[in-house]
Amino acid sequence: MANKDISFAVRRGTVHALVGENGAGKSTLMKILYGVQRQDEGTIKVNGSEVTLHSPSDAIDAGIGMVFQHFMLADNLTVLENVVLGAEKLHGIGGGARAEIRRIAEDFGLDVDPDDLVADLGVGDRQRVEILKVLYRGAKILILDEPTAVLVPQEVDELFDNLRELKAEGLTVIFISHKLDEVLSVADDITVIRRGTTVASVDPSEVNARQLAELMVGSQLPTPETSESTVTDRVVLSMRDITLAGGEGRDLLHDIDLDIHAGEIVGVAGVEGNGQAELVEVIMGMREPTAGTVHLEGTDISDWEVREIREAGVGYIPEDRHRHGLLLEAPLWENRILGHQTERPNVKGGLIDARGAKSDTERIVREYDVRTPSIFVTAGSLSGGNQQKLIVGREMSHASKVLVASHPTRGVDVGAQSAIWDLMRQARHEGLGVLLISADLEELIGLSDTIRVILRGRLTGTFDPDTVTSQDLGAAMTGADGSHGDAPAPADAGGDAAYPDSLTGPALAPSPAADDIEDPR
Amino acid sequence: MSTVVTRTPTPGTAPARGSFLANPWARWGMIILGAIILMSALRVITGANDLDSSGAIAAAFGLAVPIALAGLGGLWCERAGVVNIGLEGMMILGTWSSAFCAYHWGPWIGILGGALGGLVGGLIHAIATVYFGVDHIVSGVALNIIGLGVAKYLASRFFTGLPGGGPTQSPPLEYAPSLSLPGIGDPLLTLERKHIFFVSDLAAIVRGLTTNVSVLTLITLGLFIATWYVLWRTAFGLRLRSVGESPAAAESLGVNVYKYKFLAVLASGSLAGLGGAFLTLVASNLFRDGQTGGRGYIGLAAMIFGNWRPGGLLAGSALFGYTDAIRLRAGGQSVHAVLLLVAVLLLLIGLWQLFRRGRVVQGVLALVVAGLTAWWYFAADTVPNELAGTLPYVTTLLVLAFAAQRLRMPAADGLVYRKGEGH
Amino acid sequence: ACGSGTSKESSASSASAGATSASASGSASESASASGSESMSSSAPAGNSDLKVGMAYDVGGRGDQSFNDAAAAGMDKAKAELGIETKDATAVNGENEAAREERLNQLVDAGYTNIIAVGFAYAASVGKVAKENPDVHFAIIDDASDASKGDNVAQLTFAEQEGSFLVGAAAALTTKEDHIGFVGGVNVPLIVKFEAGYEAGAKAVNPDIKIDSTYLTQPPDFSGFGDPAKGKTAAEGMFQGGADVVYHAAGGSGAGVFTAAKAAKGWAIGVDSDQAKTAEAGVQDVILTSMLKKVDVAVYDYLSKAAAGSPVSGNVIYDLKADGVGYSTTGDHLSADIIAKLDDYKAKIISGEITVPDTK
Amino acid sequence: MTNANLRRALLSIAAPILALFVAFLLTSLVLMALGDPVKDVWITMLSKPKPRQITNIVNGAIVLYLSAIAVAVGFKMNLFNIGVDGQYRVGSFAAALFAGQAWLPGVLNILVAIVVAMVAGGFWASIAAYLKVKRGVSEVISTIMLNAIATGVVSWLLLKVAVRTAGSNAIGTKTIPESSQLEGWKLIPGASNRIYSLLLLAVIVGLLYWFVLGKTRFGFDLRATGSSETAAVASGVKVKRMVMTSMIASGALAGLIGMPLLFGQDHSYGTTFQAGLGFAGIGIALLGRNHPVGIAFAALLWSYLDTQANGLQIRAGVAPELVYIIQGIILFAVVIAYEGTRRLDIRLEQQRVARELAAQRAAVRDQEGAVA
Ligand SMILES: Nc1ncnc2c1ncn2[C@@H]1O[C@H](COP(=O)(O)OP(=O)(O)OP(=O)(O)O)[C@@H](O)[C@H]1O
Ligand SMILES: Nc1ncnc2c1ncn2[C@@H]1O[C@H](COP(=O)(O)OP(=O)(O)OP(=O)(O)O)[C@@H](O)[C@H]1O
Ligand SMILES: [Mg+2]
Ligand SMILES: [Mg+2]
Repeated sequence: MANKDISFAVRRGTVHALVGENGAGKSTLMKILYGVQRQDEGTIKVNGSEVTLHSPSDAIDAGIGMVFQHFMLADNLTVLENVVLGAEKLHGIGGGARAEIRRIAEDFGLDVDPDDLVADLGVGDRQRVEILKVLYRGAKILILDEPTAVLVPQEVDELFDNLRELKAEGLTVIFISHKLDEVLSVADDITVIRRGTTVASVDPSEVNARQLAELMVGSQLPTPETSESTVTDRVVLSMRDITLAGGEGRDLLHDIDLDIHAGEIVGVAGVEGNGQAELVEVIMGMREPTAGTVHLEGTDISDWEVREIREAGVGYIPEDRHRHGLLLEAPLWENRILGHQTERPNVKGGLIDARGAKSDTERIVREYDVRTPSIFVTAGSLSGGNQQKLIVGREMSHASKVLVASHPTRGVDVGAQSAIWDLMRQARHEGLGVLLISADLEELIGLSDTIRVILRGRLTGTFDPDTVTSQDLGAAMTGADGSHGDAPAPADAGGDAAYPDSLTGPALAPSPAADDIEDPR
Repeated sequence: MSTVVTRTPTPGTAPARGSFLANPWARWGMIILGAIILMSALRVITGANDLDSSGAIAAAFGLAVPIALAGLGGLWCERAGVVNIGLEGMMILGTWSSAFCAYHWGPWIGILGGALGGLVGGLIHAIATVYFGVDHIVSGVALNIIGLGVAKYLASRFFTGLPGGGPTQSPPLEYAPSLSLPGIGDPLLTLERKHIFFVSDLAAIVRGLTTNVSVLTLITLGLFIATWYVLWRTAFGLRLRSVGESPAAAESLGVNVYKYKFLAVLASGSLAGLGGAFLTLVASNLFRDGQTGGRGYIGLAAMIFGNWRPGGLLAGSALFGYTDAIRLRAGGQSVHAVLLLVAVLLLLIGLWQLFRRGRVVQGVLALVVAGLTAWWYFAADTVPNELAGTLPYVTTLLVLAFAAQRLRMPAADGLVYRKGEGH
Repeated sequence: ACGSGTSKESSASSASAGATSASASGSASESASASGSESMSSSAPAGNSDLKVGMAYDVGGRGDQSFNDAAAAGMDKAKAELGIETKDATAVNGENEAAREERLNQLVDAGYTNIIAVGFAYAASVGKVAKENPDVHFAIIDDASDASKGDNVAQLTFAEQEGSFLVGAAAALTTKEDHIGFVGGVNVPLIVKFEAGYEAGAKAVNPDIKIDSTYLTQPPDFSGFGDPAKGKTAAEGMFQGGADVVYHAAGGSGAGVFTAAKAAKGWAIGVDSDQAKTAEAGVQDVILTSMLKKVDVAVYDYLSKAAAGSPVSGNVIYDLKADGVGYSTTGDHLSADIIAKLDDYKAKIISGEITVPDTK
Repeated sequence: MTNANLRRALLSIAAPILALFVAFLLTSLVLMALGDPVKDVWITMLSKPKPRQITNIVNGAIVLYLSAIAVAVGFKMNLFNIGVDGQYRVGSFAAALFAGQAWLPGVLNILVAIVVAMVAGGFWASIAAYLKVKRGVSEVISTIMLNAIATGVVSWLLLKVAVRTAGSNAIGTKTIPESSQLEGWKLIPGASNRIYSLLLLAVIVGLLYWFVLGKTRFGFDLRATGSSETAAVASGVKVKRMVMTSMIASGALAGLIGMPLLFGQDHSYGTTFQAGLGFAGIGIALLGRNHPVGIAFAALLWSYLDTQANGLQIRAGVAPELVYIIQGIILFAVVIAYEGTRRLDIRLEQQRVARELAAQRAAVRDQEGAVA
């Protein structure tokens, strides 16, 4: 059961925030509201009258619109087509619709061209398309499921401006987020959900972020211990002048110089799609750089294959564990072999050593606290956090020299998250060099020894995590350095100055990929 | 306001560049004109007059239409995200049922009957893939086996004992009517027979397209236009395509994904069945066991060739029908002439690869093959019948080899979708 | 704008008159011995024979309006006149040797005393099953190889090249353009035999004659025997390329050749049976002549001898001399002049003055 | 654990049985609707096969098994090799041509000819593999085209090399020398015909398939690529090379399909050589769920139906093609049943994991609560 005994009320013309940890049941609740899932019991009332929502169409008719945590867009259709889909009766699918979209876009400051192909849009634009879709249908109640997870602070500001505009027009917004500072800055009311039930409804002016966080988790928050630097001066991985040519003349990566020392965590900050994925692919050997070299402990590995690189001691925690890290329909012990098909204890010569792999999987399950009934269940039946711990355990089991970790805690709950951080810190302590890529700025700041910013395929800035703020990073990530004065300030910044940097973020990391966890098959 | 940096210009939508060629009609016009000039040059050089005679064009039509119909069936299906390898089976069902209906109630009902027979196949495929979530390819393969069995079984059950019929063939049927543009056939033929560069070729093509054209061919053309219009210009089509691109998005907007997939597969079946009807009522006048001869598969290939678009599909089926027609009509002689064309094209491609793209291996390979083909052309004066028969397949393969990388199928094509799973 | 095509009524009436019509019986033949004795002719060697005849057809089987049907017609005639019991069994596309053997064995098991295998594909299986069942009599059509040889096997073969020679000569004598054509169904040696004889006959009349020749498919794709659309396209090509007589040896695809001839106002030449009688009504008048391959006669002969108690074995060749092949004159499209010339060639072939090649 | 395995085993047996029953029912309905003798049909189809027929069933299954394994290698990697038909044609022709020359004595001739068949089949498949890897051409289309091209090319070559036997209308390659013909084994008591000696080949191929796919690194890589290409790439599998390898392996195995027929029965490649086995292989591989043992059962079932259908016309007066309907319905019914049970299985598994985890969590909380 994902939800039980939930009740909350939303006032018209307000922004109502819903907070809760990973898997608390927020998305499920909203899906019920939107008619995608059905409640087993209970009632939903809109404007005082009870409604039954069997399908999204019912919800749309009731004036409810939803922007999903994962964008629901058809990449190969145009913005116009995506917007009018399902609501063709309103203004047709041609000129009339185009004019209407332009009008709405104008009214609410949502700047998109109806004739662009969605595939060509960035995340911010996609989100605006999603909101347009909802407004186009004349929705009076908007549900936004974690709309800020993939946005940089400046884009978040723009979104909030849009929301205030909507509110001013008399629309109601239900807003889901883990980022308590954002919630406190934009919401008029807050409802907290824990393990499927509503535990509190609070007024944002009466709570601070710490209180809110403790309401969410239901206990004291873990505090990440600050550990002293373990950085050595031995370079384990070095990239020199790496360039990767893209399709239309633009370089995906341009003149990248990067050193990772033993015992160092180098964080890379950047808006999605600025070359992080390509950077990882170049290091891992999935793509060969057009120019430049990659050295692993002095050996040139630029033209090595993935397998050779992995054998040489580069561990890899992929960004998307379902697509790149696991065989969802294979049992855990076979997933233990994945990525290390040539190494002990998985194989002997050309043969799979099932016994060795199984006993080592047992060890990982034990040591890394993977919650599973056995190593014979399929990877797909584990929860996201446990899947991730299995991957981390696997990658740590081969005396790696370098670990490439992409979004290692994305969509993972508090307990698993801090476990993963501990594991990474411990590995760093033992002399591992880590490249950490994350969309979660607090995580980057909390874990890294150095932070580099990637923008349009170039490394544009270097920051010291002890001094940098997420606003600085946000500005650097969008290329608008120095203009960070207007970032949303925590409501109680004065009350607990150290708090935003050291606590909220890492403890309650955003989880843009959380819904990945449900196996689509 | 956009601070997001990943925006790239949409390819092909820049209106400034080459304003004339940007118009698709103009572009197609130029391509067709170029093709005619190329063919007439080839004809004059090689003396293979049947290369673009009106008869060859008409025959190409006759062979292309069933493929095009099967392909159109595939297009409807795959645009809604359901892969249809069962086109062959649906087509076979179409041949039997059109023959059955035509025998009892005349050709018009026969045409309808063909569509109905295919529809039954579509219904099975739809139930299996959409409702039960069976892998699309498995269902298609099973459907092909069933289609074959059912048609043969029903034929022996219903055609045995009829005059001229038997377990493997129906009695002779009445042809579906055909039309000619009056008054221009003979003058054009005279012009064509003069074998003047370009002029005769144009006359032949116009004559081929206007003389003795079956109503079913016209219906097919109409269906292509209708398909384009419905799929790209109506709300229904938008929904149908959205289901093939992103069923989760469509469902989240209240589109009934199952319904559209179901309808698309049904349409697909009837179109393939119509292709079967063409075989029994236009290309010949009876049902025969094995009559489809793999045309369903070829239709699928033509659709992929055409990048899941009606225009491209039409081009693909025309190419296939044309190559099949010329090799059937004049056998080795026309195919021999085509060798020269292939040699020249490969030469150009090889040079382009070498000097413009700097791809040595591909370039040299193309040049070597060009040389061999040219040698073959000059060393022999015909191509053996057995090899001439492979021309349509070789051509399709070659063209795909050079063009396949630009093809893009619907994003959710072939994926089994379950209600509510996309969220 | 005009429609083309024929009405089904007329085709129906004509086809029922055809020698190779399938109308005689369906597959349920057990009750036939009674009706057989009713229609028994006085010339029949035996009245109510206790022969049980099983016929194993090639792919297509009874009702293919072609070769299998001719064999069926022979058996039906024997059934009607000799009062024998018969059974049909048809090959399935893409089967292997074992399946053919099995079919023959099934007939043996079911107690059939005389088993006729239609088509050269049965050669090896007949040889094998015949050896295992010395008490059963076998016949195979179109094969005279060692594979099928046996004391209890009759090998019924035809000199298709000789018949084709005559229609080739007829074509050459009829053409006004000195340009004729040949459409083969599937490129197998048997069909090449037709082509070789046809060419030889045409060249005998006019050594400079132009002959277009094509095959619709290559083995193992046997759809060339059942794809009228392809037959039509091929023949159209020949007619539009200047030929005015086209001979087909393409089974069911021949229907397309006739259609093309009709549209081009040219001549077509039929094959196996007298197609001017068996083809659909609308196109009968374009059939100049047909190359007769009297499979029905061979089957009937074989059965009547067996019924008389003297079953044949060994190779029986149905050539011009034995009147096993020939040409038809239905429709009187061949002038007396031409017929005289053809008879002259026929005499020369019978006498051995002309040897007709059977390969190209 | 054992509980889950038992459940899975039960489900995977229940599915095909259910499917057979459904096929029986639907076919009977069709027959009844059209007024055909339902009883006679089933008496014929279900009668106890004679020893001779059992031999035929086994022999048929041997060939179908090889075909299905060839297809399954592709399936395991999500490659849809429709080209098995053309590949085995090319392979059989090449092997027959080679063996007919009698360059080598007896068994050696057979062994080398088998290698020749594999090389030829593999070569033909490599064209499709190359086009897929280098030019992005879908293997579905390219193999359809290559089947047709194989037909033309083999016909052409056959006419070039064919030997004619006196009195025969069939042509074929030179007959392989007697010393290289395999007589077969008398395994079925009372049968006059023999089981192909190359049953051995099918057994070896089956074992190899099981061993290579299940037990080796290569097999692991191949399966990984099949179940998630993206994950395989990230794990260091060179997918393009894998496509090349498995497509060629599939083609090489396809080359074997004709071998039992060639050495045990036909002794030359000619116009009457069996065609169409590649397509049957697709159905059988799907029916047997790409599992070496499952495929064996599926091949036997398929061959049983084929063989029993032979008598349909003689014994029940119904067109033997009825068997296609039965086979098609079985295929549909089985996959629908598999799909249903697979889903059920996944759901049960997820529920179980959730339940056990919840129990664990509760236990942990209790402990923590006790400590605090
Ligand atoms: N019908 C159900 N019965 C039991 N559990 C369910 C059901 N539906 C969903 N769940 C589970 O309930 C949990 C709640 O998921 P939901 O997506 O609502 O969480 P969330 O609060 O949105 O988390 P996140 O912050 O990760 O997005 C998940 O673990 C989900 O797998
Ligand atoms: N519909 C459902 N019915 C029953 N159990 C479900 C359902 N969906 C998911 N679950 C179970 O819920 C558990 C958690 O699923 P999911 O991966 O969505 O969790 P999560 O909360 O997002 O994970 P994490 O906390 O690691 O982020 C799994 O054990 C899964 O099997
Ligand atoms: Mg979650
Ligand atoms: Mg959520």
